[in-house]
This record gives sequence, structure tokens and C-alpha cells, in this order.
Amino acid sequence: MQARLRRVIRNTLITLAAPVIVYLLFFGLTRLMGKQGFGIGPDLRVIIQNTVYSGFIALAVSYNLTSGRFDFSVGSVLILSVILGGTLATQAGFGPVGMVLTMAVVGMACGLVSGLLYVLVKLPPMITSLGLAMVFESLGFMLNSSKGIRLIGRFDLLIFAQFPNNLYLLGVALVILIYLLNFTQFGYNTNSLRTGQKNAVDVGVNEKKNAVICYVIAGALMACAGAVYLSQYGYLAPQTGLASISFIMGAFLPMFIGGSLAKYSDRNIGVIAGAFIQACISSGLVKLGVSSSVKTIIDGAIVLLFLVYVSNSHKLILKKLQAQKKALALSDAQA
Amino acid sequence: MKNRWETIKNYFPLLGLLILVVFFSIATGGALLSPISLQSLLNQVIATALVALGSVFVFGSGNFDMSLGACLSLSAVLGGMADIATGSLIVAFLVCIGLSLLLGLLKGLFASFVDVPLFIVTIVLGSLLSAFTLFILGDASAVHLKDALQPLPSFSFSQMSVINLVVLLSYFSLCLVLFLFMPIGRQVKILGGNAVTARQSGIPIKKVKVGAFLIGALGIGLAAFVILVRVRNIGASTASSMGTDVMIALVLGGMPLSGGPRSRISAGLVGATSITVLNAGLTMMGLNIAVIQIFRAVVFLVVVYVASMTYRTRLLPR
Amino acid sequence: MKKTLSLLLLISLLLGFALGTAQAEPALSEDGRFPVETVKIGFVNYDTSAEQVLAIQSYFEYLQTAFNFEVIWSEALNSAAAEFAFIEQCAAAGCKAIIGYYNEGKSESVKLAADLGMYYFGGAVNADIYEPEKNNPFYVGGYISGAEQDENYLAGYAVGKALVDAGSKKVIVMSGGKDFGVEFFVKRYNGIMDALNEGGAEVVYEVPGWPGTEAFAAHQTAALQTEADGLAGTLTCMMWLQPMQNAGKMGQIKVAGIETVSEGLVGLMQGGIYVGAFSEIPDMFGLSIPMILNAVTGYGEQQRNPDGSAGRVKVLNWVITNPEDMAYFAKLLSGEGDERVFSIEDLKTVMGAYNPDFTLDDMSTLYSAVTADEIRARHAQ
Amino acid sequence: MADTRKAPAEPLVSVLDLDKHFGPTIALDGVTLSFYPGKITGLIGENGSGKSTLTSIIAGMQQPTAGSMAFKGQPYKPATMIEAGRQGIGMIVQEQGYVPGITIAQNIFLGEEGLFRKMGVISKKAMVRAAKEALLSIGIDDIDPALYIDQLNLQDRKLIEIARIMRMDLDVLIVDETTTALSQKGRTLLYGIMDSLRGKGKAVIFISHDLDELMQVCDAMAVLRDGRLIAELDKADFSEDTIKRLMVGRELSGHYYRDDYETQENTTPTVLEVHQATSATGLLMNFSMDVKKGEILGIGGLSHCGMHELGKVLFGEEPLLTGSVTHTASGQSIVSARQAMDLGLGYVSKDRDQEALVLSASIQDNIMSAGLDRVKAGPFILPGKVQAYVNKQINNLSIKCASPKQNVQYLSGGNKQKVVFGKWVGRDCDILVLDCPTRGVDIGVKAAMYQLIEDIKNQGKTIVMISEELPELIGMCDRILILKDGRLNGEFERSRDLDELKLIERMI
Repeated sequence: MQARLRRVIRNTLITLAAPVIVYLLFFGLTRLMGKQGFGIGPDLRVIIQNTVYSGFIALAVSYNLTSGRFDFSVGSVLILSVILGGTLATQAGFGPVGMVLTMAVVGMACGLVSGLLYVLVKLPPMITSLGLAMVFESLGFMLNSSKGIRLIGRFDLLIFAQFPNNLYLLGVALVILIYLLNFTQFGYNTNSLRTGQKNAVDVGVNEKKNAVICYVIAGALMACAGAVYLSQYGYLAPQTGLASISFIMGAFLPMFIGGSLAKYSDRNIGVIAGAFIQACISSGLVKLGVSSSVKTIIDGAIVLLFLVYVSNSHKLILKKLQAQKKALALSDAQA
Repeated sequence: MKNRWETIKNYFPLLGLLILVVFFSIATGGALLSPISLQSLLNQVIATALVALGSVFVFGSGNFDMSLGACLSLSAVLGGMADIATGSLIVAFLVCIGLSLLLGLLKGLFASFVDVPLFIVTIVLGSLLSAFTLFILGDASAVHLKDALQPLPSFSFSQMSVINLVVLLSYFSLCLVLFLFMPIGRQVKILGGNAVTARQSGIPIKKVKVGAFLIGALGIGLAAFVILVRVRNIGASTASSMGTDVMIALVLGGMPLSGGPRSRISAGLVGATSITVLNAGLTMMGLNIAVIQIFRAVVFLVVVYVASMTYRTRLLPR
Repeated sequence: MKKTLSLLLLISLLLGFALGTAQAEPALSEDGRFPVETVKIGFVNYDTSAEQVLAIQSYFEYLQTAFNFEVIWSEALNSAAAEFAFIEQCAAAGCKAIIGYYNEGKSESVKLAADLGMYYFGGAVNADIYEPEKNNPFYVGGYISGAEQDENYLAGYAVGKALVDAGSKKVIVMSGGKDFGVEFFVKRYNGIMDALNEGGAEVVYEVPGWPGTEAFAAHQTAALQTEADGLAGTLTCMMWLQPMQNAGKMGQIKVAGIETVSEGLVGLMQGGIYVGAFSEIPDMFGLSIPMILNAVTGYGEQQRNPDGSAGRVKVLNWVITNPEDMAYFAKLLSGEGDERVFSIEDLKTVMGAYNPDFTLDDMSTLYSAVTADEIRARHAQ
Repeated sequence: MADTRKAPAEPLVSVLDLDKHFGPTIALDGVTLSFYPGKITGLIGENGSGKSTLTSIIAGMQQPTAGSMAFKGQPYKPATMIEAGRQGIGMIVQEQGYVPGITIAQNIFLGEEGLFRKMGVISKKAMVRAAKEALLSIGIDDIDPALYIDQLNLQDRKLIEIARIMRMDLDVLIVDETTTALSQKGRTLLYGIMDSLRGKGKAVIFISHDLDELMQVCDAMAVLRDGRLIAELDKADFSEDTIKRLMVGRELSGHYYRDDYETQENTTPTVLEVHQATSATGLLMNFSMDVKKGEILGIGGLSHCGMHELGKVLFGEEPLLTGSVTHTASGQSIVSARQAMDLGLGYVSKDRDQEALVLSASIQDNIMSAGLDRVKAGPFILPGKVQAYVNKQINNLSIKCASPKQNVQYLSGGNKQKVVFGKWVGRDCDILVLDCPTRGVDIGVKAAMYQLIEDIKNQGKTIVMISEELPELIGMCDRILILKDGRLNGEFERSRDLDELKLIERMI
């Protein structure tokens, strides 16, 4: 039992290490440059707010992209679920929780449509999601005669951008996701399908059902991200011309970080840790007075570096095995 | 029998284009085929066609480029700046092409030497480049050629159509020669079909990838120059939707997005024309924007489904 | 629930290739709609869901009950290249005129429209659009600021002055696209700064950019940490209300911005949150209809300057500092009842077909009479 | 050890007149065979004798072309491996059957993690505990199931698969050439499992190349050759010689092999020198050999002896950890396919559809893919030259097709192989490396292939032929090297009285 305990502690330490280090790095850097206020008080609240918002999107994207399914329609699902869900909720006079749930239901419906289309049509998800993004955008645009949704002043409803409400929402979602990924048949199937698609299917794992559930989960998560955005700004306008694809930009870094931390705790927690890191970077760079275009360049560079690391990390193990074999061969040559 | 079905399918895209033209001619009461409309279609198809033609090589070799728009606007902005500084169109032309080739080389080297899912790289690269364009523009939102050293000769609407035609035909014939009568064309098809077989047949994988990206970049550079000359005001979002437009165009042109032997140069031209006719027709009918977008999405999804009837795998595609 | 069901039915109908249901209504030439033959007009737009665009769309529908014109609305055009393509498509679709609500191509757009035999309305405010093409007969001109300075500068100045009059001393300025060199943002920003300096107020924080990015959220929070008692916006400040509520600063910070008149603003002004709003009048863009119809029906000359250059109609915008005006203006824009800022009867007074000896100055006087009393007086006749 | 003498009980599973055709090639030809409870039955035969095809049909991986099966007296026709597993028949295969990136416990209970759900929550602890028991039940006590499977070496990962299969209380266990992938510890463990199954009155079907292993473990043995059941032996009459002779009993129908027997003088110059080569993948270790000019050098051995990796090493397609391959004439050591081709080498890979051909391309594109430099005029490729180049290959190899533009996907196996040959013969290579050139090809095409190989030799070219078919090696090659577990284990000169028996002794 002792070894297991030590391993659990080691794992949680590693998962938490990365975000804490980045936080301290920027804390020191901003202080060095004479800028106060990074990471304390209201600035910490902004970091948490951005962590929650980008975290939800990264979680949604991670459920499909880690299994090789790239989804262009996440942004349009966010918009449609907020506009349709928000309108229905306000008409029915729901409270904030009712509103989020309505949005989540709409999000899940969109996810279901994407999932079924993918499973039935069996086309590469990137292509079908492009078409679906256009359809969802247009539906969002047609609602409320293209006015989107405007709840400014409805402080009773828009509570999900305030600390600690945003953390509660994320917390509830995380509990559900951790339960789903670690304690259900769906979770185990997702993990085995991700790395061993052929062998898992041969053994009888139902890949179609799993894929549809992943899309439904992604839809619900995008709706939550939408609820947080709506609470932050009070209104959301529909988009056209595939402008909603830009929503996915904030998801890459947290997802890659989450991927590499997955071994140590749980992919969902890893993604949130990644989102916290990205929020610290954003807030830190703003404090250092970096212009937004330079910040996008820095963000892009960091994502590229991480992408290269994540897709080549398996080669290290390969090199080690080959070195062992070479040593064996050399010693065998002498014998 | 199987083989005849294969050849029939080759003509699907052209058939599709014909159907679009007929449908919208009726829907717009013949306005689609009026002289003004035809000239306007040519002016609009030029940029998408130039980029799509070049992309046949990139997508054909099994790669995926979502940074087309960002590369185009960066080349156009720098070309504009060169024209303002030197007042000579030739310099602007060289800068557009040169920078675009440089970006193509960068992407080609990245594709050959770094083992990474390239399409995510190009998405991130796209946002990085458009941020870089904004950074270069500084506090001017766009480059205006009217404040160039020597004023640019102004072209009328029909003169512009002639220039477009000349540029498009010359680049199309260059691509045709490269694709059919030079090794790169066959090498791209084999590489896109099966990378292991390509390597075992002695095809220089790295050279072919870099070559494909350079030819693509040439198309982007030409498109940047043509837009620069015609529009004379280049902002950071000049062609931001080019990435998705070209993908839709190639699909409508009958090109498999996973590349391989069924790639064809005609897919670039037919596809770009189809998407232009589709967009122009829908706008001319004065439809609500949401209806236009749903119509475009449905056409796209139907064409993708029909084009992919042949292969069915037991495992879900990734 | 019924509403959503019918909506889903509509969507499935559309997905089923049923076209043409959502088209503009058929043109009836005989029933007193002017002119006899339908005039098609292309509307160059960049943000398909902007509140002002939606207000213009409902105003045009009102005008269409009397005037026989059809509008082709562009998709979100984000570049000159896309704008050129749209203009050409409109020519091909048989449009007679283009409304340059948005203009990326500068004078090249006007020249292209003229080349294709279409009249062009708009851009008169912008020298590098107006000057090169002012003598082009196809360029009908457009509106220009009634006051001496540029309308954007005036807008910024009005916003800054409203805060100063309301006693704000420490002001947050939201500079929007100023850092990206977008001209009208730069002018509005200068207007605000001049008003604040004259009023002895100081800027405690400058927030660049638009909502939606992590950087904007960080700046916004930092700004709300200061002891600011005023917020001046070079664009709408709506996206500050919720964060102010979240930061518990609602009421402490007085707000003034460049807004589109709406019911919501009436309540916010009554609550003392909004102290001032500069608002372009959507119906002002209705000026395009009489000018285009005059040009199409041969009365183009009367609306040009004596030297033959394109006419520039002086217009004023709303500077709203009290809830009553805001409520009245909101009712005018909402379209209930027949009362409008510029009603059909008002427009007829400056259209050759109905009033052959109208002059450019008549247009300026009509479009400058925009205060609540002036509008009530006009409608009383 | 149960007494095999008593009257055989009702058979547990049996096949009747089983046929299996892959296009023209006949993998199984009317096999009738029964497997009895409480007995381990061995299956032995050369590569391509139909052993794996038979067991994969029984395990539900493939469907037979004709014939029927019975299990516990009832008709039995499993559609998938899952269905067979539920009915009680499980198989352990050679290739990787585990799922990387997840824990050992998850691998053992792959797809059935729901067994440990209590009140809606799957308890990882319960699963790990059950995994520990599953491992113990097959005699493994030193592996912690909570670890990730990637932390185990390749051999132990195969044990985890065995643990997964053994969890289903099977009536029939099929072990298909798994022992070669196991360490010695793993092998003794597997024998223990088979013995315990036999003790519980279950049946085991055991495929292996290691004759001693079969004779020691099995109660009965069936010998297959060319898809037909040759003999069934009881443990009493096991003898190495009789089994080997049965395996290779076929007379050398020499009509399509070479009939000349003059030997090479050993003074002929070498063209390729392999020195102390260890390949990155596979078993090849410190392997050295020379390839003489103008000879047909045969390379034989069991399927996983490293000969396929040797083929790739010669062509620069397989990175070397130690040693080198030197092209004698130029002195260059070969490290890439492009370089090897420039030095005049050609390579026909054994998995034709994944490595030698592009299935979605036309015949013309495939043949041209390796010969672009042969049809270039300056920077251009002239269609006329391409037509001539391709038609020359289509005619002299008589590839049956509607036109050169036809898609390779729709050709028969033999014609596909001819296209591959066309690719390299067209290039006029000096040294041709052929890996199982006639595998899965019908007799008619085989004869044409052998004739072509002989013509190439007569043009003074050098051929390295890697093959799993012993008659082919004996019939065609001037010299034959036999590999076992990555090492040279025998060399034979071409002679009339060389027979398969001598070769098999060095292979097994």
C-alpha cells in the first residue's frame, strides 16, 4: 500500500507543479518590471475567470481531438446553445441554474447531431464539422431576428462570471467529467479507443456509441463556456461566415498541456491546469504591457513548441529500447 | 464495370458546376450570364482559383494548409508597403511572390523535418501570421497604395478582367505542365496515396513536400499581387476566409482532401469556379444571409458525401 | 414552446432546398409605390448582427410601404477584395445603386460602382473617398457632420463632456480600435480627451481592444480596480455593465458611450448609470433612399452642389443626456405607430417626384432638425 | 498426464470439409479435423500450409468459403472473435493484441470494466485486485497491475493478453505461434496454463514451429501441407523424422524451377557486403554475409527469424544499430532507398498492398513511380516515353488489364505482383532484392515469375530471394543461407540432392 500512496502524492505534485511554477514565474517577472497586482485580488479573479472559460472550451475540444477527431463546429455550438438556450430559459422564466441547464441541453442536442452525422456518414470529422459549423451559425443568426441574445441588466441570471460562481460551475462539470472518465464503462472505452482503436473494437468495444457520447459531452461543455461568456459580457451576437472557428484558438495550449499531465492525475484536471497556465501567461503579458498582436505571436509560438514536444515524446522511449539492443549486440559481438 | 464508374465519377465536378450555373441562371432570371456578371465572376474567381490550383499540390501530397488566408494577406500587405516605398509595381510583385515563397519554404521544411500533425500547426500559424501582419501595420489599419511614390496606373473594370485572365491562364498552364509533364506531379500523387510506397520507390519525400508548398506559395503570391493591384487597400483580414473557401472549392472540384492519385489540377479551377458561382448566385438572389449559408453548407456536405462513396472502413475515420 | 417548434419547421424546410420563401415581397408598381419600376439597391455591410444595421433594416421595411425599392444585404465583408466582389455581384443582379454603409476600398469602390453604371451613396464624410470622385455623376454624395468638426470627433467630445458635466473626475477611457489605427476610433478618442482635459478630469486607465479576448478581460478588471468615477467609450459600453456589477462598482462609475438608442438605455439613464450617449440616428441612413430615387428618376442635378460636385447633406446626431429624450427616441426607432424620426411624408418633401423645386439645403435643414422638440414640431404640422 | 489410450470421447470442436479461397490461391482444401476434450492438439506445417487460416476461422476472425464446424455437438459459425469468445473459444495471436497507454488491469478487463461497477461507480481498486488474481491464476506474481502496460517489455505484454483471454472460462484455447514472442519464463508459464486446461477436460490447439516443443507438450498432432490435412498422429508415434518428412512430402515438381545445376566458382566478385549488422527492429543481430555477382542468393528461415528485416537492411529501408551494408563497386554504405536505387538496387516488399503498391493509383502511375528518372528528357517527362516504358512492362510481363490507366485496386493478386515486378524490371536494376516474391500468387503466375527471375539472372544481374517456401529456394537459388533467431544457421550450395529436410533441420 505504501508504494501506491507515494505514487499518488508524486502524481498530484507533478500535476500541480506546472501551474504553480508558471504563476510564480510571472509573479516574479511582473514585480521585477515594477508592475504590481499580478495574480492577487481582482487580477487573480480574472485569471480564474479566463481559466474557467478557456478550460471549458479546451475540455470540450479534448474529448474529440485526443481521439483524432478535429471539430470546427465547437464555436458555432457555443453561440447557438447560448442564443437558443438563453431565449428559451428567459421565456420560461428560469433562474440562472435553469438557464445553464437549458443551454446545456441545446448544446447536447447539437453534439448529438454532429455525433450522429459523423457515425452514420463515416466521413473525416474535420470535413463534416465544417459544414455543420455553417449550419449552426446560420441557425443562431436566424433566431431573434439576428439580434443574438441580450441580457444586460439581468444580474439575477448572469452570475457565472463572478468568483466563486464560475468555480462552482467548473467544479460541478469537473466532478461529472472525472466520474465519467475514470469510473464508467464510457471512460474506460474512451481511453482504450484513443490509443488502441483496432484492438479495442476487435474485443467488442462499441466505438460508434462512444463517439456520439463524446460529441454530446463536448456540446454540453461548450454551452457551459457560453454561459460563462454571457455572464461576463451580458450579450452575445451571432456570427456568420465561419467566424466562430476562432473560438477554438484558446483550446490548443490547455489541451496539449492536459495531454502530457494526463498520466499523472486525470486528463480533465490536466486540461484545467493547462488553462490556468494560459490565463497566467495572458494576464502576465498584459501586465508587462505587451501589445495584443505580440501576445498572439507569443501564444502561437508556445503552442507550436508544445505540439512538437507532445508528438515526439514517444520517440524518447524508442531510442532507449534501441540503445539497450545495441549494447546487447556489441557485447554479443565480443562473446 | 468498376473501372467505368471510376471514369464517370471524374466528370461529376464539371457536371456539378453546370448544374449550379443553370440553376442560378434561372433563379437570377438570366442575370448570372450577363456580360457584367461574367466579367465580375472572373474577377472574383481569380484569387480563389490561384490559391486552389497551388493547393492541389499541397493537399495532393497528403498535407493540409489552413494558413492560406494569413499568408496571402501578409504577402499583400508587405507587397503594398514595398510599392509605397519604391513606387514600382515590379518591386511590389517581387516582394509578394518572394515573401510568399519564403512562407511556403518555411511550411515545407516544417512538414518534412518535424514529425507533428501539420494541420494543427497551420491553424496556429495562421493566427500567428495575422497577428504579425497587424503588428507590421502598426497603427495603420490598412496599406493604401494611393500614397505610393508614383501613383499606380488605374485600370478600368474590363482591363482588370483581362489582367486576371492572363495571370490565371499562365499560372494554370504552369501547374498543368508541372502536374502532368514533370516528376513533381506524379511524385505528389504517389506520396499522397501511400507515403511508405513512395519512399520505397525512391521518391525524395522531403524535396517533394517542399516543392509542393513552394508551388502552392507561388499561387498565393500571385493572388496577393492581383488583389493588391485591383483593390489597392490591403488590411490584415484581406483574405481571412481563404482557408475554408479553398477547402470547399477543392471538395466541389472533386479533389479528395486526403490527397493521393485521384488529385487533379482541374479540381482547383472547377472548384474555385463552382464556389464563386454559388456565392455570386446566392447573393444576386438577395436571399437572407442565414439562408445563403445553410444552402452553401448543404451543398458542401452533399458533395463531400457523394465524393466519398467509394471507401468504407470498419473503423471510424480519424 | 410553439415559437421554437415553428422555427425548427422553418429550418428543416430551408434545409429541404425550399428557396425564395424569405425573399423581399414582390414589387407592385401600380399601387402608388414610387417609382413604377423596382429599384434594386446593394447595401455594403461588415457586421451582419450590429444593432444599427438591424435598426436600418426595419426602417427600410417601413419605407418600402411607400417606395418601390429592394435591398440586397451583403454578408460580413471584412476586406476591400470582398467589397469589390459584392459590388460586382450587385451590378450583375441589376442593382441601380450601392449604399456604402461600410467602405474598405475607399474611392476605388465608388469608381468601380460608377464603372458598372450604378449610383454610389456614402463616404462623403471621408475626404479620401469624396475628393477623388466628387465630380463623378454617378456619385450622389452622402451625409456630413452638421457642426464644423468631424462627426466622430464630435461624438467623442459629447461623450467626454457628458461625463464632465456629471462631475466625473477620474475617467476610464475605452479606446477600442485606436491602437490599430482605425480612423474613426482615433477621432472619437481625441474628442473624448479634449473634453476631459477642458473639464479638468484625468484618465486613470486606458482599455484597448474588443471583448472576447483574455487580454480585454484582464485590462477591464485592472481598470475596475482604480478609483474611477467615470467611463468614456469610443464605442458601446454595454459590455461594461455586467463586469461593473460583478466588481460591485455599479453606480459608482458614471457611463457615457456611443450607443444605439434602446429601451434598456432608458432604464439605465433613469438609474443614473448612463449619463450621456452619443447616437447616430439609424434613420439618417434613410437619406440614401431619396437621394438614390432622385438620381434614378432624373432629379439628380438638384441635389448636387452648384459646381456640379456630389451633394453633402448636413446631419446632426443625438446627444442624449436625459431619460425622457431617450424614451422618445426609443419609441421613434421602435416603429410602433407611424411616427418616425424621418417619416415617409418628411422624405417626400425632398424628393423631386413629389416636390420638384426641393434643394440640397432643404435636405440639410430636414436632416439637421433632430432634437426631440424639432421632431415633435415637424410632426405636428 | 491423462491416458490417451482410452476410447476418444465426443469431440469438443470439429471442422468438416473446410475450404478457404483467397481469389485464385487455395488456403484450405477440404480439411476435416476434430479436437478432443482433455487433449492438446498440435498443428504443424510450413508457412502457407493453412494452419493459421484454420485456427482464425475456428476463432471467428474469418469466415470459411465452404464447409462447416461443430462445437459441443451443435453447429457453430462465429461471426466475430467476441461471439466465439462468448461461446467459449478464445485465441492468442502473434501480433500486438494489447492496448498501449492504459494500465495492465485495464488491458486484462478490456471492454468489460463494467463488471466492477458498484452503485454506478467502477472501482479501480476492485479491478486491480481481480487483475492480480487473474495474473496469479496463470502463475504470474511479480507484476503490479496498476502500472501502465508500456512499462513492461514486449514479452511480458504478451502475458497480459494471455491473462485477458484466460479470464473467460474457455472450453477451447488456441495458441497461434505465441511462444516465439515469449521469454523462457513466459513459455514455461504458457505450458502450465495449457496443462491445467487439459486437466480440466478442456481442449487446446497449439501452433508452433518448434517441433521439440510440440512433441513434448502435445497429446496429438495434425500435419498440414498446401491447405490439406496430411496426417494425424498420436503421441505414441511422434518422431521428428516422420513429421518433418510429412511436412515436406511433396515431390519437387521441378518443371517450373531452374533445371541447370552448374555451380558458381567461388572466385566471382562480391557486389554487396553485410558486416555485423543489427537491425533496429526484428531479431537480426551481428549478421554478416557477402552477395556474389550474378548469383541467386536464397535466404530462408521461419517467418520471424529476421530475414525480412535483412531485406530492408540491404535496401536502406531499415536503420542499423551496429554494422553496415557496403556496395562493393562504389564503396558506399547504403543508408537510404533513394541511394540504393541510384546504386542500381531494387526491392520488392513482402506486404505488396501496404508497401510495394499504391492501391488507389493506376497501373501506369505505379510502374512509373520508381522509374521517373528513366523517362526524363531534361526536367520534363514525355507522355510518349511513359507510354512506351509502361507498355513494354505490361506486354513482357503479360499483365491482364483493360488499359494502363486501370486502377491497380481491381487487379487479381498475380497481376498486382506483375505490376510490382514491372516497376523494378523497368528500371533495369543490377541487384534485385525480392521478399516472398510469389506469396499469394496462383501457380500460373508463379511459373512466369520463376521464368522472369531466371532471365534476369541470365542477363548477369544479381538476385537476393527471401522466401518462406523451401521448394522455391531449392529450385531457384545458387546458394541458400538459413537464418534462425536473427543468426546465420546454415549454408547450402545448389545441388540436385539438396532436399527440404536438410533445410528444415537448420530452421527449427
